[in-house]
This record gives sequence, C-alpha cells and structure tokens, in this order.
Amino acid sequence: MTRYTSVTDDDLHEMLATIGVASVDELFADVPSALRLEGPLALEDGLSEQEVYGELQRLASRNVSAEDEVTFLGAGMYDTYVPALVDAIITRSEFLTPYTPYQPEVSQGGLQAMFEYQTAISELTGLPVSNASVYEGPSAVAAAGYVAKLHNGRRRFVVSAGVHPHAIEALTTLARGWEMEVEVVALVDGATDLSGVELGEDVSAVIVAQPNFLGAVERLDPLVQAAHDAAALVICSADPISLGLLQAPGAQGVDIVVGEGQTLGNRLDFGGPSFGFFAVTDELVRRLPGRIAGQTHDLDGRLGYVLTLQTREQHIRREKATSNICTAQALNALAGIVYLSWLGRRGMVELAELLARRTAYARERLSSIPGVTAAHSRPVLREFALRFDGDLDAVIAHCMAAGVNPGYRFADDQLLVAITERRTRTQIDSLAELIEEALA
Amino acid sequence: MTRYTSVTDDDLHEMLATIGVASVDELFADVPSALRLEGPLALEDGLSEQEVYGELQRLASRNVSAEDEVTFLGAGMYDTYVPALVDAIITRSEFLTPYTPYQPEVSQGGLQAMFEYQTAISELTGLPVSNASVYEGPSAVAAAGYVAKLHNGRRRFVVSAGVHPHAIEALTTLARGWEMEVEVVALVDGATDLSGVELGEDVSAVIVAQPNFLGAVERLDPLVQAAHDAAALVICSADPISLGLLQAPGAQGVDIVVGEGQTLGNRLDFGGPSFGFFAVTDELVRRLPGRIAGQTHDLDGRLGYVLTLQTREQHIRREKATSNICTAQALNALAGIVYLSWLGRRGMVELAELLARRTAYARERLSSIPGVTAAHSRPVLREFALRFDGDLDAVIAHCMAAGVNPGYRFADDQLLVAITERRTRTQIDSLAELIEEALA
Amino acid sequence: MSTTTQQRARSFIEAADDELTIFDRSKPGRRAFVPPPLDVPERPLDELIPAELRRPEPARLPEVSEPEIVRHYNRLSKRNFDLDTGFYPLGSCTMKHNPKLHERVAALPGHARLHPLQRPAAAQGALELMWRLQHALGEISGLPHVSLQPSAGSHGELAGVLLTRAYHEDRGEHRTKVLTPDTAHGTNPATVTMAGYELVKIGTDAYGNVDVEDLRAKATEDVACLMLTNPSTLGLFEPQIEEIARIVHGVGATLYYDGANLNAIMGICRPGDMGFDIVHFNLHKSFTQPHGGGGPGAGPIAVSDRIEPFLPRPQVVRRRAGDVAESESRHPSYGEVDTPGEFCFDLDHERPKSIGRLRGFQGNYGVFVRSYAYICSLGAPGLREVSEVAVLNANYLLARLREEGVLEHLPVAYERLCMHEFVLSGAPMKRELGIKTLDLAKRLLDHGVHPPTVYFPLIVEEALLIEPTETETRETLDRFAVLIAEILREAAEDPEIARGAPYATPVRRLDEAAAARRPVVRQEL
Amino acid sequence: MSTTTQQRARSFIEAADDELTIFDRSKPGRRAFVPPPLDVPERPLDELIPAELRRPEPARLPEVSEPEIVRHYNRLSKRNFDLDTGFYPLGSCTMKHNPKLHERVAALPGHARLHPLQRPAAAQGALELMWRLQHALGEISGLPHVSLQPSAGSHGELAGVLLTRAYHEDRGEHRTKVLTPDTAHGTNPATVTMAGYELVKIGTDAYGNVDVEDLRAKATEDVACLMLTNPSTLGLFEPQIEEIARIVHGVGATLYYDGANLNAIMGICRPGDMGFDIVHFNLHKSFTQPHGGGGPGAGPIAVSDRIEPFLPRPQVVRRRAGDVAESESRHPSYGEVDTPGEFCFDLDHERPKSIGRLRGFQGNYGVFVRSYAYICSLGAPGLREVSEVAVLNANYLLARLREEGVLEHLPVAYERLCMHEFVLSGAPMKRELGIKTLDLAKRLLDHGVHPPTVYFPLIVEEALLIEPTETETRETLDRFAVLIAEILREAAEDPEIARGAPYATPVRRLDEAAAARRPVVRQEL
Ligand SMILES: Cc1ncc(COP(=O)(O)O)c(C=O)c1O
Ligand SMILES: Cc1ncc(COP(=O)(O)O)c(C=O)c1O
Repeated sequence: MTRYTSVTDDDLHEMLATIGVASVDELFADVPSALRLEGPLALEDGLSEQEVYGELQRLASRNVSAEDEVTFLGAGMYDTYVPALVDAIITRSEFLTPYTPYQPEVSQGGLQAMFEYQTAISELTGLPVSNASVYEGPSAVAAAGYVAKLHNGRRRFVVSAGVHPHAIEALTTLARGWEMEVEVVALVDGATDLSGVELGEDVSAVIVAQPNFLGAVERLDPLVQAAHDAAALVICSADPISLGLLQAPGAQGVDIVVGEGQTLGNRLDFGGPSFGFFAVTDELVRRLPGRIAGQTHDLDGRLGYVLTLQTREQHIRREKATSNICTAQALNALAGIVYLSWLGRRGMVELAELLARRTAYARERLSSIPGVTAAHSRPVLREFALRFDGDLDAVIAHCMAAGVNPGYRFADDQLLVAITERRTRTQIDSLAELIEEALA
Repeated sequence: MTRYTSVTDDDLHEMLATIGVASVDELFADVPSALRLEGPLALEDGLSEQEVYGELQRLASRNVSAEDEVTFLGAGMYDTYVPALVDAIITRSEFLTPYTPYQPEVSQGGLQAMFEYQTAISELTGLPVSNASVYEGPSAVAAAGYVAKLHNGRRRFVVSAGVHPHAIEALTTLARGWEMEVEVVALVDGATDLSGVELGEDVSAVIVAQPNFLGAVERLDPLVQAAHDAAALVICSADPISLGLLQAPGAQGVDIVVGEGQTLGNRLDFGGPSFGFFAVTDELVRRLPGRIAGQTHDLDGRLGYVLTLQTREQHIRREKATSNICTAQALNALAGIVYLSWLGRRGMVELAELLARRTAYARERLSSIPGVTAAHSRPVLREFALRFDGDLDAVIAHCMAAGVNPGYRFADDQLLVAITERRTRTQIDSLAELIEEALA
Repeated sequence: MSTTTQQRARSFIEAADDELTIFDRSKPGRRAFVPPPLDVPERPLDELIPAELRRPEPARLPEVSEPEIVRHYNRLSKRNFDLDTGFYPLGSCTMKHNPKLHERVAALPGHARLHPLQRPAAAQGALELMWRLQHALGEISGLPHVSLQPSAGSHGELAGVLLTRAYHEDRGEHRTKVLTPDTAHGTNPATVTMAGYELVKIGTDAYGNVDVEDLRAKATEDVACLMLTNPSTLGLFEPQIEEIARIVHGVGATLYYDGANLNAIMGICRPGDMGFDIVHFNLHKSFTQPHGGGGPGAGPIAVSDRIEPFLPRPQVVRRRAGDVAESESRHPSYGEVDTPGEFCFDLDHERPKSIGRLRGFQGNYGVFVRSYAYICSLGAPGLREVSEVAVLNANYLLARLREEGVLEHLPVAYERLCMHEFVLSGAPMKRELGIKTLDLAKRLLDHGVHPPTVYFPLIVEEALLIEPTETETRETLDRFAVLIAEILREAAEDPEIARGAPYATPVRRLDEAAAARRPVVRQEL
Repeated sequence: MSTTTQQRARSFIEAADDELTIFDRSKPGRRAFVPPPLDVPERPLDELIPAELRRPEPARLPEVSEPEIVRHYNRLSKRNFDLDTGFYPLGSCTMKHNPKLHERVAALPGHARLHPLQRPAAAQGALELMWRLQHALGEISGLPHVSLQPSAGSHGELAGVLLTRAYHEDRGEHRTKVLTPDTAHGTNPATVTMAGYELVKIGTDAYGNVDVEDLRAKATEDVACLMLTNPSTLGLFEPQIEEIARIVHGVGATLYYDGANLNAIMGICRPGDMGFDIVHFNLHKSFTQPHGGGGPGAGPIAVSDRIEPFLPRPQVVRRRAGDVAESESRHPSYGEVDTPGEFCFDLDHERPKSIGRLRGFQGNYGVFVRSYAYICSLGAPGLREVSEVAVLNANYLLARLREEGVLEHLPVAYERLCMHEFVLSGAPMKRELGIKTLDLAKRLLDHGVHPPTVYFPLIVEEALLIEPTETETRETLDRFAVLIAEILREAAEDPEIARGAPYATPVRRLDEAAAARRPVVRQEL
C-alpha cells in the first residue's frame, strides 16, 4: 500500500465482495486485453519520503539560483523579495487545496480574495474590469489578441518590438489558428515608432509594452491616438510594480491591459507558476476570458461573492466561449493581492521610486564605462539595456566567475540589466567594477 | 509607526483625548523621572523585512549544519528526518499562536492533541500517566528528582554515569536548593554497576538511562530490584525511538520515565526548542509536574477535554505546588504525536530495527579498524562509543576536511558515533575509510 | 431540523469575522511594508521620469499593518472548504490528497529562486528534472515525445489542436473540422473554435460509448482530429477504442487524448498503445499539484513520432556531453546522470517546424517539481496502485449507494462497471422527491462534504459526477453513502429542507442571476 | 437570543469533523511512513539485541495513512481559537502579533539543522546571534550579563533564586526567606519553595503598590531576595521602586525582576537602573515567540556584576581572535564582526562559581532566532514604540470601557493610569447583574473574542486582567468595549444567557470537577 492510500487487505476483500467481483482486474474488463500492459511501467520503484527529499535536493543543488549568486537577470521575471506573510497565507490548506469555487457557499474566502484582487488590478491598470487571473504574461498578450479578434474580426496585429519576445511568439503561435498576421514595428531610440506603419481598416489591435523590453518607459498617448484613429484596439502589456509610479494605461485610453504578475508576491520558480493579469474597458467585458468574481446577496440578504458573467465561459458556452481557459492561477493571484496589501498605497510608490532611483543610478554608472553605452535615452524604471563595443563574452565570463550574473544577453552585443529592491548600490558598484576589469 | 502597530497620527490624538492626557509621556507619570531614559537604547534602528532576512541568513550561513556536512553527532540530539506533514501541521496558526488552553471551550484541538500525545507516551514508556510535556530531556531528569524528593523526602540520588552529563549537572544544580547529594556510579563494560554502592534508607531515587550515554542498552530489572529493595524510586531517562524496540521501562518496574523528545518530529535547532516527556506510576500522579489534559463532558454530555489535576500546579497551589513550571513545550509535543502517528505501530518498529542494524554494522565496521576499539560490548541501538589508541585529533581533522563530522568527542580518546535513518551505509563506509586513512 | 430552517447561530470562529474587505480596513498612514533604505543619490523624480508619464495620484491600495493582513486572510481562509478538511468527490477534478512533502521540496531555494533565463549550464538540476518528468510522462502515456510548456489542461488542448493543424499543413492538407463526443468537457469545443476549426459533435450510444456509426459517418477527409476522453466524462472506458482509432486514422485525422481522466489507467494501459497521437496531462489532477482554488496547474503534452517535429519551442533535451540532442529514451535511475560530464541537459530552440511558444519561459516549473516528487514517491507499482484503488473506490462507492437504496431515486446513468468515477441521474429524485440535483448538492454542504460535479456531463439529466479518488478511506465512502440516503429520506419527509439548503455555511444560496445582471466586479473606493 | 439557549446547528466545518481521536482512526495495515531501504546485512535481531531486552509487542501507535493524519490534525486545529483569528487580551501573557518572518528565518537550515554539539568554530553564526541577543537584552534591561539558558519564565525564576543562593553562600551567608508581594504570579512562590526557601508574603497598599511599611518590617537579615513584577500584575508601576530597592539592598538581599511585564517599559526605563540585581525575560511574551498552545518559550536572565560569576554554564562569549572572553559591551552594528578573524565567538565552560547547568545544551535557540529577528526589525525606536503603544492601547481601552458605562458594574481595581494592562473587578457585576466573571468570559467566546485573564491577581475579587498589546488596532479596542457593554446589558435582561454560555463553541462548559475526580488522562486501547 502506498502512504497515500488506505486499502488494507481486509478492506480489499470486503470491497470486492460488496462490488461483486473476484479481483481488481475484473474492474478493468472494458479495457481490451490487447491494450493491457503485461509488465510494470519502465519506471523505478517508489522511494521513502526522505529519499524523495534527497533526490529533489540533489537537483536543486545543481542549479545556481538567486540565493547562490548576485543576479541582474530580469527580462520579464525579477528577483524580488517575497514577504513571509504571503507564504504563510497561501500555504494555508484552505487556500492551497480547494478546486475552482464551483460551490460559492463554501468558497467565500477564495471568492472575496478574487474580488479584492480584481479591485486592486483595476486600480493599477486604470480599467474598470479585471478578471481573476490568466496563466502568465506572454500568453496573456496572446489572449488579449483573441479578444481583439472577437471584437472587430480584423486580420492584422501591429506589435511593438518593445513587447516581450515570448509574448510576440505566443501571439504568433495562436494567430496562425485565427489566420491572422502579426506585424512587428521596430523601436527608435527605445520607443515604439508607428510612423513607418500604415494603420488601416485591417488592423485589429496595436500592441505595446510599458515599460518595454528594453526597459524604456513609453509615451502611450500618441500610440493610443493613432490606433483609435484606425478604430483599432490598443493592448498594453505592463509591469505591475512600474504602475505604482507610472500613469495608468487605462487612463490614457488603452483598451486592454495585461501583464506578468510574478513580481507581485510570486517566486521565480524557473518561470512559473506565476499569474497573468487581464483588465478591459466596460465595452469589452463580455469578451473577457477567464473567471470573474462578482458581488451579490444570499437568501437572507447577506453580502456574498460568486463566479459571474459565466456565459462567456467554456463550461456554459462551449464552442461559442470567448476562451477555452478553465484552471487559471488563483493561488498566485491570491499571493498578488496579499502582496499588494502588504505594499499598501504608499509602499507601492516608495518601492517604485526606489527602483527608479537605483535603476537610473545603475544605468549612469554602467554606461559611463568606456565601451559601454545605454541602448536608448528613454526613462527607465526597473531595467535597462546596454550596448557593448568590447567583448561581451569576456564580460559575462568575468562576472560569472565572481558570482555575479550581469543580466540577460538578448543580442550579440546587448545586455538587459534588471534592478530589484534586493540589488543594493554596493552590488551595482561591484558589477560596474567587474565590467571595467573585463573591458580593461 | 512600526509595521506591527496601527496607531496613525489621527488615532494618537483622538486616543489621548479619550484618555484625557496631553501626551504619551504623561501615561508614564508613575515612572520616577530619575529612572526615565534620556536617549534611546544603544541599539541600532529597525530594518526592513528583507534586511532582517538578510541578517539572519548571514548568520545561518556561518554555521555548518547537518545540511552542509555528513554528521555522526548525537549524544542527546540526532539528525533525524522530520516529515513534511509535521511542519504543515505545527505551522498552522491555530496551533502555533494560542496560549496555554485556559479556556477549554475554544482549545479543544490543542487539548485533544495533548490527550493523544499522553496516550502515545504512556504506550511507549509502559506507565499509566504522562503529562503534556516539560522543557527538554536533561531538565526532565532534574524534575523527576524533585518528584522523588517530594515523594520520600530522602537526601541522596544515586545516578548512573550512563545518564547524560547535562542531566546529571542539571540535577546537581537543583539538588543544591534541596540540600540533597548526587552520587554518580561508574559503568562497567558500558553498564551501570551498583555492586559498589550501598543503597540505604537515605536514597531517594536511583537514576539510569536507556540506552545510556555510551549507547549501551542496559538491563533494567536488576537495577529496579536493588532500588526497590531500598524503597527508593527508579527514574529512567529513555530514548523514545529506542523504545520502539526495547522493553518498556514501566513494564520493568521503573517508577518514572523521562526523556528528550527531539527525535520525535523536532528539529535540531542547535539544542532547542524540543520537549521532554514525563510519565509516572499511578502512585505518583499527584506529584507529576506540568500540564495534564483529561477527558470529560460538557453540559450537553458531549465528550471534551480540559487541563486537569491542576491542584498540583503553581497557579492554584502557589508555594505548595509540585513544580513551578508554567509554559512548557506544547507545540513540540504536538510535533511529537504527529510524528508518532506518521511512524505508526509498525513503522516505529521498522525504524528502530533499521537503526539497530545500521548501528551494529557501523560499530563492527569501525571497531575493526586497527587502533579503534568499541568502548563496551553491550548491545547498541542508535549510537555507540569508540576508543582510539591513535591520534584522535588527527582523525577528527581529517574527517572534517572531507565534510564528515565523525561524532561527539566526550573524552580525550573517546568518540560517540550516532546513526540515524539519514546515515546510509555508504556514509558509514566512507567514515570508516576516512578514519583508516587518518590512522594509517 | 428546526435549526436549519432559521438563521443559524454563528460559530466562535465565524463570530470573530467582521466580514470586511481588505480595502474596508484601510486607514491612511498604516503600513506593513517598510522600504529598504535609499542607498543611491536622491535625484528629483522629474529628472528620472517626467511628470506627464507619472500617476497623478497613488493607486488606492489598502493601508494596513501586518497583523491586520494576517487576520484578514486567515479569516477568509476559514470561509473556504478544502481537501484537508473533508471529502471532496468532485467528478472530473481528481481531488486526491496533496502530499505535504511537495510544498517543502518546491520551496527549496535551488528550485524556487531559480531565474527562468539562467543559462542552461547553471540550471542543470531544473533541466534534468524536466527531462526526467518528460520521460516518465512519455512512459506512462506510451507517447515518447513530451513538451511540458502548456499551463493547464485547456492550454494543452490548444497546443494539441495547433499541432494537428501544423501536421496537416506540413503535408499540404487543409482540414476544417474537429470532432468531439457530446460528452466532452467544455474546454474541448472551446479549444476547437479557438484553434480556428469547426466543431462536429459525435453522439453517445445506449451503453455510454462513442456512437461508432455516427463517428464513421462524420469521419470525412476534411476532419483534422477527434478529441476524446478515455475513460470518458461518464467514467466509462471505450471498449471500441481500437476501432475508433482505425476510423480516425483511416481518414488521416489525428486522435487527441484529453488526459483529465488519466487517474483511472496509469500503469494499466496507455493512450499511445490505443492509437492516440497526442495526449495532454493535468498535473494538477492525476499528479497532485494542489488546485489552489483555481490554479496553478500544468498541461504537458505527449505526442507520437509523426507529431514530434511540431512540438513547441524550446524543448528540454539531454545531450551526451558535447553532442546534439539524443532521442534515446531508456529510463535513467536516480542520480545516474550525475556522473560528471557524461550527460548534460539543454534547451533546444532549433526546431524549424515547431508551432512556436505558447507562453513565456519553460512552463510551470514549480508544478513539475511537485509532480516529479510524486512520481518518485510512487514509482511504477505505486502509480498502478493509484489507478487500481481509484477504480476500486469508485465501484465500491457505487455498490454502497446501491446497498443504501440510493439508486432507486438516483439511478446510475449506465449500468456497468465504472472506472475512477461514475454518473448518477437526479431526474427520478426530482420527479419523485421534488428536489433537484442542485438541492442535494447544497444539502451536502451542511454536512461538511463537498458535492460531486453537478449538471455535467450534459447528456445525463440532473447529472451528478462522483469521483472519490484513491486517497479516501473506505470509512469515508461508507459515511458518504449513508449520508446521501439520509438526505433522500429527509427529502421524502420534507423537500423544503433541501430546497432551502445550505444553512450551515457562511452565506446561504447566492443570487447568481442578479450578479450577472448588474455585475459588481470591483469595490468602489 | 433564542438560538443560544438551544443546541446550535454546527457550521459546515464542524460538520466535516467526526471528532474521533487519531487512535480511533487506526486500522491494521495502514501507514504513512515508508522506511528507507535496509542497506546493511539483515542480521537476526536476537544477535543484536537479546529478546529479553525487547518489547514483546509493538507499542500500539495509530496506523493511518498520510491523508488521514493531515485531515485529523487540520480538523483539530479548527477547534482552537488563535491570535491570527481574533482579539486575545489575555492579561499577563502579552498576546502580541507573531511576525511571519520569524518562522521563515528560524527554518533556515543553517539554524534549524545545526547540531547543538557542533564545535564552536563551525557554529559561529549561532554563537554570534546568541551573543548579540544577550547584548540587546542586557541593554534593554540595564543589566549587562545575560544567560539565555532558561527554557521559560519560571525556569528563569528558578535560575535567579539559585543565583541568589549561590551569591549569598559565596559570602558565607545562609539566608532562608524570599519575599513576594501578594499580587505575585503563582510561579514566584512555587519557585521559592522549589529553590529551598521559605516564602514570606508582602501586602499591597490602597493604591495597588507594594506596602512599603510591610516590606520594611519583613525585610530582615535572613531574607535572601525580593521577587517583584514591575509593572505589577495589577498593571501598575511601583512609584516607590527606588525606596523598595534601598530597603532590600539595605538588608543585603537581592532584588529579582519578574520580566513578564517588560512589554510596558522597553526603552522607557530599565530594571537595572531601578536597582534590580536579576531579571528574567519571557521571550514568548515581550519578544513575540509564538506561544504554541503552551510553549515553547525561553526565559533568559540578565544580572548585575556581583551576580555574574554565578551565571549558568556555559556562557556565550566574544573573544578577540585568540584572547580570552572580553567584557567590552559597546553595541556592534550588523555584520560588523564579519570582518574575518577580528572576533570569534565561543562557549565558556570555565566558570568556577557557576551554579551549573539548568538544562541540556545552550537553551531554546530556535526562540532566540525569532526574538533576535524581532529586535532587528524594531530597533531602539521600535522597541520604545512597542511599549508606548502597549500602554496607550491599555489606557485607551480602559477609557472606552468607562465611556460605555462598563465600569459601573466592572470597576477598575485601582483608579489611576495603568501601564500595558489593567484589572477590573467583577464583584459588583456579580451582585448587581447576577453573572460572575467566569460567565462574562464564557459569553465573550460566543462573540469570537478570547477572554482576558480571569481570577488573577488573587487580591482582586472576581478579577479580569486585560492586556490588549500594541499590535491591536483602535477599531478592535472599540469593538471590545462595545461588546462588553452589550453583554452587561444582555445580562441585565436575562443573566441565564451568560450563565449558560458559551453556545457557539465546539463544546459547551466542561465539567472540570469530574475530570479531576476521576482523571482520564489517556485513551484505553
Ligand atoms: C475532462 C476535462 N478536460 C479538460 C479539462 C480542463 O483542464 P484545465 O482546467 O486544467 O484547463 C478538465 C478540467 O476540469 C476536464 O475535467
Ligand atoms: C507575571 C508572570 N510571571 C511569570 C510567569 C511564568 O512564565 P512562563 O510561563 O514562561 O514560565 C508568567 C506567565 O504567565 C507571568 O505572567
């Protein structure tokens, strides 16, 4: 018997008798004998708990994590500090183990948390309606594209090269199924430049990022203007922490704001699970994918929460649903609202300002090194791109040897350097010194 | 404002007004001005959560823990595997944060767990009554001595040299207050030998350990016989895991069984917190120190649990109490009963047998090394002592250099080697090889 | 049952709960977060980010201290029913025990704090884990090529149908239809549309099997794929699966396996051997990733050789130190590849025919850690036992319900042995006792049991889909059977009780219609 | 209040709970533990341990699978009220918020898996932490020499009185008496006896202070020590503390400070400055170690120079690389001693005059980690704020109770400003409304609030000792004041309600007398 099952030999015999069969094999009578496996699967036998722990620890020890090196890696996920209360709350079995709240009367905790989460996301994005989460950032951009397709049925997406490459690729993967084109417009001095593109009738949506992949804070209003002039939607993929300081995209006319939620109380986890947030204008509510918690009352008039607007969803509308999403990222979104409550109104601003100041300091410090130049002159907030004349391989190797990961190399001669509240000035200075040594 | 307090400036003014004072200082009017501190305490300012985490991590990284080396250290605490479900349960705030259950109606969870714990300890020790925990092992021996003192008012303890030295010292420290003597009797071939001692009218209790400090499994019945002939009590300090395999001391006539509970689901924690268990015969119940949970019924006849036999305790009997203990180790004892439930009836035996076999193997393997001999020939179960002719310093240094901690050196030429379920044969063999190298 | 028909007195825990939102608790000036000190020059913000790019006003997040946040969410948690509290036989969701070990190993910093863009040489442990998990899933499904990337079952479905599209396009074929049985889960048809195909429904025969004649008729040359769940959402194994595969392959279509019900057949038979080309797994079902109240999950896919070239980018591969990706797929023993230098693991982006990425990075790695730990714990014999006991428990519960006379009012939809779950119909109960399946479900809440899945599958009137899972004790199943019988007896006496249920929950039945009519989906601040 | 007077319907959570013990769940053959494989020769047991030394029968521990254990204890937890659920103003216990960070840092393997006998050179982090904590406690108490060894407050008391004995014996004096005020906590007199002294009680004057004349009379040459709590258990600061110290020192006795109420004065004044020779701390009170339902705690002691030689063995010391223990005690900044080689930390066993050990190893280190983290978080200003707010909250709550008219039936024991807690007397309530303090306490349970400490201190009739702590919001205090007023109003109408309370709890009032008469302290198996 495994340690997770409870059928003793006595149980087995009495249960088979109650069922009226002679053996467990008989229960599988419907499985054609030709399909029955002769022997066991070609996998090892089970292990004791301490051995499994040992195996997973062995694997963990073969990774160089942010615990083992000073990392300036970012490009979509960041080495942020997750406060202990987030873990304490999301590991409570009442949040960790239930299914999607199909029975609202015994799911009020999870549903209210979703409602609170939606309120916070709505605040940050400047849009009236948020869902309860989608998978993660890049696929959220693709999902937003699908909303645009359903909304105006046009055949082309105009995407800024400042959008995360994984997002552009995810959109392209899905767009194939919709027989739609994805046109990428280049950045000029770090900013999206639509001047070259002709935005015609066929443009379903213009898609931008804030800050963009190079860390540049974009000026959204002209982009929104141009897109709306062509009656196209505007989709913005935003970094939530940056929204603590930056103008809410919704307030600038963006129709759909999505983004990667990892920095809101979620671990790196080598890329997931985290969550994607997704907010829209009132006009687009009925096309919003995923779960939405709504407020209502019970028989006794008591305030309560339910999953609402379900006529958008697969379990009701099936082939007519606005998305096929079912299981999303509720627990990660819960971490998100707990984290945002921890930051609080002033804390969110303080954190974003700290990042902005350290990032500006770092960009200046590093781009002042001979042979290193800032990839653009736009304002930056948590991340920035550098161009290297010298040997970038040598630079990276030298930093690694010193236990410093200098950032994400996204092009032969370019490095994306991310700053978090965990990266101190001392660490930034030593990165600078390492680069200087390598280039000297 | 700290992150743990909630008094805003508005709150402060309104609260002072409600109280009717002008300032917080006024609230301290009773403190003589000469005693008021002028400046702040000579401590640093507060830190952010991530900085505190950093400081505690810095300190952790300056320790060599059982995570960092292969350790054969034991001598009272052991590098055992704590199953994940123990952590999951004892970190639930409902168990972690309440006070001692003074209001039983809202403490049934903790109280029932105590009752279950007492039942398990009673089973293991072979005695009818267990309390709900005392501080830890060595002080439990001292506390048992106090029970003997209260019971027969005699003036001398006869203590086997096989009892943990910390326990002998703790007893001696307290005995000074009782104006009692502590006489230590030596071991012969690892076993307590009373032949030399004359057990007279004045002996309050004979105190032994099972297995003893040298890892030897003692033959208790002759010791019990001799003590009872002198109408002295017998106190046995036992290793709980060993009791999975060994005869229950209570079944052999021991009057009080105490011990260190760390190996029952508690971490090493550099020595604490763990718990001490404490079980007695019916005759001694009214002198038992500490909390005891008992079963009873409520107004509606429903089964429930309360703290019982409180007339023994300080909050009721004050200077006539049988002990001054108040806060004990409830959470650690909870870990104990959860761990014992995890082990289960068969598991407890399987674990003890695994230890016995590995320990026997290790003793044979190591004592077969030229220059190394077993310190005694008694049966061993989880630990054993070795005597070295050669240079023990060199042996230890050589092992340490290889990331192996060979055990506890309790005498110039002797080493106590502990085996746990975490110490594999491979690790035992490599310890042997390291010792061979060092002595070669 | 007098107390149930009136407002229930609240328990001491409920009484401690003031039912405010975290925003209601906000008070200007309170805080839980203390920022680390500013260690760089304090330049005026305007120099860094021009005012017009900034928010005029801070976002109105709550202002609360740590103790208040902790109490707030702790109280919220107590308004949830969860798997660690009681029985949760939610059909099609495989609510099996979530081992506590998994949370511990997933939290190891080497896993939890590993950046997704860490270079492969410095992420060998993670890549090895993913490679081993791919290998195990390939072995379990009988389809050797695995991508872990999809984020959940429906994401896996989408990947699978896009793979089909790529496969056919690669052969110069343009197919327009995808078939699903009328018993299919909602994500199947939704996926078909989202992948740009037209849906064609296949009927179900009198035994609850796919109507093979209907399939034969509809399996035309323009059909790209048949999506099937086996055992089906009725909890029944398709005895004619081999014939079905022949028909589908006969017209050049692919056969897609919805893995949500894999818990019934692990180690017993394999989708690959049945002729399926593409499988998705729900790691949050069969492989025990906790559901988290609606995720996270993971929906890896396994495919046959002909589909392999189109798998998403990047793929985790094992290379002999130096070489290119090796396809060799014998099962490695633990730690084996530790032999330094012999092997290394890598991300293969060079996949010219790949459908491309479905999401960022490498998928929900934290979920992979848990599922890999689960497979290590159980091993081959354990996995088989899981399915054997899952099926045993389901059939035992069905038999016990029969013994208790429950089936007289709640007949089983198809009279045969079930697999890991089974469907009852509440139609007679509705007629004879005057309570609907919904009423029965709500009444179960009062007894501290989570109801089964209700009103699915759609083809069974007043359906109750019951999946006990293998981790429940026989005692729990016995209690459930007796409880259902009691509720039916109670309804026979007074149907109003069930119609008005639940009573013991923090709120009673909620007005969902009103919520949808005038949606309130955020708090006004 | 009709529902309260009848059997309450149970909540959905309670309904899920079958209220069995873990032993009741046992079924032969079930298991959660799987042993690691036997990797050494399987010798017959008799060869290893003779049969007569072995158990004839395995101990009858429960046989249960992991899912059942998890559910069992999860359900038990839901029958507890806890600090993270609601207000817990338990006087003298300082039920302040337990920061979640502390559990995280205490669990770091470098702390949690450190063996107590690890050689000092390989435990520098732990010894440095203990040294820093000793230093901070010395600074806070104004007594420079600290031992962290005692396991709880009462253990610290025992250590303190034994130190006094050793101190006097060292001076060739044999003293037989220890004084405590009649307001003292039970552990004080119990400690006196356990340390072999005779107890002499000192009275309390009309203002709630130590009766200085009584003290003067009883402070004779055979008195070894006066044990005092300041603020007292009445929540009142002793204004004549300096005079008290003069009297006690005048007869050569020591002055012992019971630190249970330290939360009132941190950073404001210091026991050492008041003339105390010995202090114990309750790290599980002022320094927020979670109480764990009855421990663990830690009861470090701080002493003056003249007591220092007698401190328990071993002592944690900082040495300049190479030298002997240094007494220099300037506060080090974080990480300072990291400068390699400059300092090292050690355990000093060479203490000839030491009273010796009180327990094994070095004390409850896991508790030290939490309390040290707490001190790092708050720093000097934060610690002072803790005490200021603790006293502010207590006085505010008292004022609000007055505003609500509560004090008419529950007068405050002594009409003056209180410190961090205050005492009300239920005597008038009992006379006028016919409900006892116990009834009020039980009725509070129905409202999801933990009652204050009741019937202590003993000198106040029907006492209620109320300690809100600094981590409660003003809103919580307001709600509590209103709630007490409501319960008094309710009692005025119908005292039976409170007398029959609680109703909303898993069980109602329990028969403690029966439990003590026929003790059932273990389950028969
Ligand atoms: C049969 C079936 N298919 C697909 C899915 C969708 O899986 P997921 O929720 O992981 O997207 C489910 C989940 O309920 C299911 O039961
Ligand atoms: C005033 C006072 N002194 C001493 C103690 C005993 O402390 P501990 O429970 O840690 O032994 C307490 C605890 O309640 C107390 O309140």
